[in-house]
Amino acid sequence: AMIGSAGVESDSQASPEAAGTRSGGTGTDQGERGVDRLRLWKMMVQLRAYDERATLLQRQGRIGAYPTFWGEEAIQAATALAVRDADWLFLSYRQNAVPVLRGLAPEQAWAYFRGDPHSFFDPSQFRCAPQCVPLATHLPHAVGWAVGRRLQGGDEVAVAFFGDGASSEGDAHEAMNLASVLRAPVVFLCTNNQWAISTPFSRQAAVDHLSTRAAGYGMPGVTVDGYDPMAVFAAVAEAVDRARKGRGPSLVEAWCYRIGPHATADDPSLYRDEAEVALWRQREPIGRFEQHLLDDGLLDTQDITEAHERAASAMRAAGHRLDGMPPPTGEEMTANVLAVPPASWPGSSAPASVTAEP
Amino acid sequence: AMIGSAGVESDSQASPEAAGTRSGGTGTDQGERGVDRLRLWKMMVQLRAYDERATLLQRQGRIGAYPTFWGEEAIQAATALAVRDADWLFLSYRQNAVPVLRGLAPEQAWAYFRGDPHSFFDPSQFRCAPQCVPLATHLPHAVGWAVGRRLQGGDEVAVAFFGDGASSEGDAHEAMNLASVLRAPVVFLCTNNQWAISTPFSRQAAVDHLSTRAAGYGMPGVTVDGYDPMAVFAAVAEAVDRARKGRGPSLVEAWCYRIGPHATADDPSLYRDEAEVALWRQREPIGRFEQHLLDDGLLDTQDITEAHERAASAMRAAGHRLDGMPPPTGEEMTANVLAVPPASWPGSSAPASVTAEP
Amino acid sequence: MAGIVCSGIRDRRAMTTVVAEKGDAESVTLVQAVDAALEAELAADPRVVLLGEDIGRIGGVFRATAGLQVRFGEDRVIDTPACEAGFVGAAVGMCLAGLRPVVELQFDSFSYPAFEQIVCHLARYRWRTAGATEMPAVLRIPYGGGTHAPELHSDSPEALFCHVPGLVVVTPSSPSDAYSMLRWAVRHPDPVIFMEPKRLYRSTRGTLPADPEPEGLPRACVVRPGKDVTIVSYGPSVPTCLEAAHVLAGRGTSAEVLDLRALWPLDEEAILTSVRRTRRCVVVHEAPRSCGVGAEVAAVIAQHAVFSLDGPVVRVAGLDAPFPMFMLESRYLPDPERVVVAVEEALR
Amino acid sequence: MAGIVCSGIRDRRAMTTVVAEKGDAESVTLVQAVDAALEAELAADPRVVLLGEDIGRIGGVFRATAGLQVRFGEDRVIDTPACEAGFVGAAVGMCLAGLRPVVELQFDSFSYPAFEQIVCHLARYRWRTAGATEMPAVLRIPYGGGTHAPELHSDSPEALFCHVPGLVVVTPSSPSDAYSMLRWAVRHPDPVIFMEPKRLYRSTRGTLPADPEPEGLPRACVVRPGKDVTIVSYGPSVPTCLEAAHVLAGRGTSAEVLDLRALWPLDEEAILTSVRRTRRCVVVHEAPRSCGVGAEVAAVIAQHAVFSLDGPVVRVAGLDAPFPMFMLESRYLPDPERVVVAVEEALR
Ligand SMILES: Cc1ncc(C[n+]2csc(CCOP(=O)(O)OP(=O)(O)O)c2C)c(N)n1
Ligand SMILES: Cc1ncc(C[n+]2csc(CCOP(=O)(O)OP(=O)(O)O)c2C)c(N)n1
Ligand SMILES: [Mg+2]
Ligand SMILES: [Mg+2]
Repeated sequence: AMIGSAGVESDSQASPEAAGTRSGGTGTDQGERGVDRLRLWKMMVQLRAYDERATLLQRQGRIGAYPTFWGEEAIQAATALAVRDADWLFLSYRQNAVPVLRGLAPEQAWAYFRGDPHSFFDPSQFRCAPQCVPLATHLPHAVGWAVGRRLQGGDEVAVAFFGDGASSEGDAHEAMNLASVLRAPVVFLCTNNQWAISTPFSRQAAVDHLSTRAAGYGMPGVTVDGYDPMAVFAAVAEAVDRARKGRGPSLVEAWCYRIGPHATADDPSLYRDEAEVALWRQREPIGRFEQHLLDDGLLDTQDITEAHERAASAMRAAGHRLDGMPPPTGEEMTANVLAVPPASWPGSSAPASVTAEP
Repeated sequence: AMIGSAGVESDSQASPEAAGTRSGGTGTDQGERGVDRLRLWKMMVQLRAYDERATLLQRQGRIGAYPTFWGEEAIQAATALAVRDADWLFLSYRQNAVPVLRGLAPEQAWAYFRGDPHSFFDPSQFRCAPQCVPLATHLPHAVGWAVGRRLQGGDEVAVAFFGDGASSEGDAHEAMNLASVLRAPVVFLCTNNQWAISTPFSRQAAVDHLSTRAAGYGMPGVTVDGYDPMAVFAAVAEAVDRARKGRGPSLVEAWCYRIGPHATADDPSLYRDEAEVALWRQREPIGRFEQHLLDDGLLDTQDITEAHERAASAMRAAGHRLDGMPPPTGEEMTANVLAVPPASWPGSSAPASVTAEP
Repeated sequence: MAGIVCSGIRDRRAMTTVVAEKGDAESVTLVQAVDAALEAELAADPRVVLLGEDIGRIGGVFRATAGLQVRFGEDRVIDTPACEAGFVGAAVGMCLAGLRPVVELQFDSFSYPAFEQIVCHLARYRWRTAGATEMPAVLRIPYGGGTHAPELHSDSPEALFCHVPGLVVVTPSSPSDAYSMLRWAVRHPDPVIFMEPKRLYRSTRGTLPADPEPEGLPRACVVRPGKDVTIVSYGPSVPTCLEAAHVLAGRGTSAEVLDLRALWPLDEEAILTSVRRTRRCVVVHEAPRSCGVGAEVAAVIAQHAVFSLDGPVVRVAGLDAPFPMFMLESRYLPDPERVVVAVEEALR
Repeated sequence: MAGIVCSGIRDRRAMTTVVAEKGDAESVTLVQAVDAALEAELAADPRVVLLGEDIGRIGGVFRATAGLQVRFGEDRVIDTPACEAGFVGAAVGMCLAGLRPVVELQFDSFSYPAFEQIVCHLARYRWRTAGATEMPAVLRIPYGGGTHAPELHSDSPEALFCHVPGLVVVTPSSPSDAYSMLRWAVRHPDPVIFMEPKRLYRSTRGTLPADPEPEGLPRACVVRPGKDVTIVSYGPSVPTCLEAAHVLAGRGTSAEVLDLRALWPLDEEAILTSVRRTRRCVVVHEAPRSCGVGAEVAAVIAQHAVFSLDGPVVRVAGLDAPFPMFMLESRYLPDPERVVVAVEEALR
């Protein structure tokens, strides 16, 4: 059964700056059930602006193939808001904008998609592991990191994002079992958008919800409406709180739909019905959330228009900064691979360390 | 909750010969709930004799390290009896005697443990895949075989044995999920003997029973008393029947205890309490089953003594045949690796195909 | 080694000048040749089945299986969940059931999660069953760089498979070879790692040879004859070497280009025959240098033709560093210039 | 390359004649040296943690971690479930948290299920984070044959790791090297694949050197000097080569035995210096021949010392076939006789 919004106190220590959004909106929100909804909304707006600009940059050839997350903003923003600033987020490629919520410059995030190593960042600076390409392989990292922090006396929690497709990989199972055996402070957050490239969820697993897997690991499992930021916030906050209190890992499934293509190169019309997509597009999270905020008098339509315009122009500016980023140099191919590189580097056909024959 | 004996018709087509035991016992069993209990008992007795002889052969240095399955006879015999002769069994090292139930000579099975390639056999001859060393890696084989047979119009079922330790491997998860998505006719049979070498089940998983994993794949899961052959028979027969009818895979957990060491080289006193072991040894399946058969008048004590003696002397003879088996030759190192070997074989430093320099 | 007849001398122009319509059997891309070969084998043998991620509805991310599920059904062209170890393991089980599975691993790096199944089972099952069970599976692996792909979508893991006993490793460098070698691979009784140079999927065109009569193992092929130096290469680097040979010809150096095609077993005879004639050798591949196929080629020469050498055996390879983010890939990949420089070193 | 000072000339007798009590620091087995090195590093640095299957209560199936859980607790000596990808991946995460994990993979072949984590993450994480995160993990892998072990317990996968960019691969051949090299590995900032020759765990004894001051990378070491031929080897094959050198000495051939110790990066300088002096070379290892470490050594020589060679570079290696069932392993493993024959071929 799907769970909707439920009340839970956020213990987020994140500063508005950390969210990387400028303040705005006329009303103030003392926090419905402790959630700063305006802040949450602004994070979603920022993600939307980032995503739409990235898609444009790809069309203009300024970046290569890009995996849009249009519609998954509620899951990502609510999760970022539900954790503490010191908690780490372990990301898949579709969460490539999450570090931006924690201060990474959008142009540096986009640089990844133009194949630029200057997109690489220090995870500890944003408490975000780099986006992971091989499905589910970052889940064991979250477990190891969480156990490691606990061993050092920390009380941080790790949240690991993964998809419905990734759930079929052995690493997802090994990570969840290992985490439950070690009672690691980890939240496994599955964005079930019902598609893995062209593979529908019905072909990925023989269950209605992946949260049913949790019981097999002795951990709580819940499915929430991934388009309802308050519901996601509540479920993640509860799981994070549980983990921080030493009561072990949880599995949260955010049920949604991949409204966009798998990536810009993909043509979904080959494998799914546009009518179905249209249905889900109507339910997209931002418009729906804004309606609530309007109803509650926290915003007026002008705030909304302005906020989207502000966010869009900020991203437009970031796009120009991207174009201005210097290209990488050849030396960077071997840079940072090893702390102690062999004398012969850059290797390949270079005989560097080798003295010529007499 | 643990499930005990439950009535189910066996659809086994296996002939007594296939079981490789000579008939014996005074009473006749028209079959309690369709199960030929005398036959089942004789299979267990044969397995016990095989196992105890193998342990002796190891002590005498006639074979190398050997993984005893003492106490797991009920699970293996009941499963072999609950399936049809054409159904395939996918085995782990601890089921090394199961092919013997289907006619493999004990000495050939033992030859494996003296490092003799003459232990290799044709799986189709005994409908048994060779014992698998890397944990859980044979589970995907069972799925592929089952799907393959169905594609060719067969109605055979695959039963895959694995342990509590193996359940933590990614391949176990990938196989169960793949099987459920493809509705493959597979029975996943977990022998949960509560130990993985020195690792207790409590350190292997954070659940009371591994059958709880089944729900996460949309398949039935049940835990039965692994020392009760009738209970194992009932659960396996039901799962096999379901699979054969096209209703997909099942997970059966046979709950027991690894009474012996992991293998002959292992010293369990380093990591577990002998008192606990003693408790479980009292519950061992053969004595218990014989008491039932005595109570029901199917056997008298003399039948029992004679059957064990017969089985023991048959195994003693097999031991002598093992000693008489010719050792492998060096050519066998490259034999059978490839149907089309390169001209240069046996490779290594041999320049065979290469003409000498002028 | 008996083997496929060499598809003959072929230089870069011959590989690229022909331009025609998509699907035209007279002129197809390499990826179309793969599709055509699979279609032919599916039609010829009911035991052939395909499995992998997204190979059905969309015909694979490269469209190498386009149209095959529609024609042969979901039971023979199987879309799997995302579980490489699971479906490669399933392919092993299908072989036990008498099928001939052809598995697509979506990209080079996604063969790594299936590594245990490949090494422990696919490569050893025939041996472990005293030759009673054949493992006629084919693992199709689109590999290599040059496609502006994301991280971990440009690896060249072929040498890893060459080091694993029990696997045959082959790679084509032209549409016609892709077609005949893949049809051969599907019929071959042993497991074949079929490395597909994804950079060449659409960059070159060729013709589909008449139905091959597969036998033996693929042999190396002289794609350009020469007398001053032997350039040994394979797969995606062959066009690069042909271009370098073209440049060298302009400078009066006659370079022979040998396309290995089979990486394991290696056609040692062909390598040694050519090198003993030219007395110079350069080996080119984009995979990392250490313990790569180039090392094996050089070692074979060092053991069996050392007295025939008039110069060092020079390797042009990828770096012993991760394949870079794609803005840098053109610097990582061997290009004609680096090959020319290496040849000059070999001629010193 | 700056590096560990060579632990000096050492021939087989010196490695075996000393016989003493278990645990006696003056004379320990190789497995005791491993245990002692881990104990020293656990005591020296609170960031060091151990994880693997059965390493705690029983101190590992080889007792290489005996007594460590009792002394350092279950939080630092962690028994894991049976999930190699999971706990190697967890080690990557521990590095992100600032720990220095030392992982035991129970046997060589059980590194395969962790292959994706090793190749995609352990080897690339530092690069992927612009050098901001170090991966000071050590993967301890007992490898090789000669122990009458079951199937898939005798593989030698070292060359696979040498071909993977981003990993340092080392292997000791004596108790003293095992001690100093492992202590170095735990302190090294990059991921180290520490291959432990399980055949030598208890067959040889040596002494524990005074606390090493780890720096740089291990270098090759001349374990027996000679002038007529260079025998290059490593790990479990070194005693075999020393025995062969002994036999050859009796026949008037002075063989130099070079123990590589570091398989990646290779100490090319040491190889070339020795071969240019002896002008002959034989490479010995038990791993399969194709694309093995021996191929790399031969290729380095063929590129940089070809004019110094007076004979072919001969490889003595395992077969390109699965490691056999143990009744046949003595025929599979390189023995002194095969090395002697190869040397005679190199001297032809
Ligand atoms: C180990 C591995 N296998 C295959 C791929 C290729 N691949 C990239 S995305 C994808 C689908 C993933 O779907 P899901 O996990 O649901 O995430 P989503 O794309 O929906 O966000 C696949 C199969 C991969 N990245 N890693
Ligand atoms: C992939 C893999 N990793 C590690 C091992 C080493 N190993 C052999 S048996 C064993 C424990 C298995 O326990 P379980 O699955 O419960 O089977 P049991 O021994 O109890 O029958 C381990 C870890 C292995 N065989 N395969
Ligand atoms: Mg998805
Ligand atoms: Mg067990």
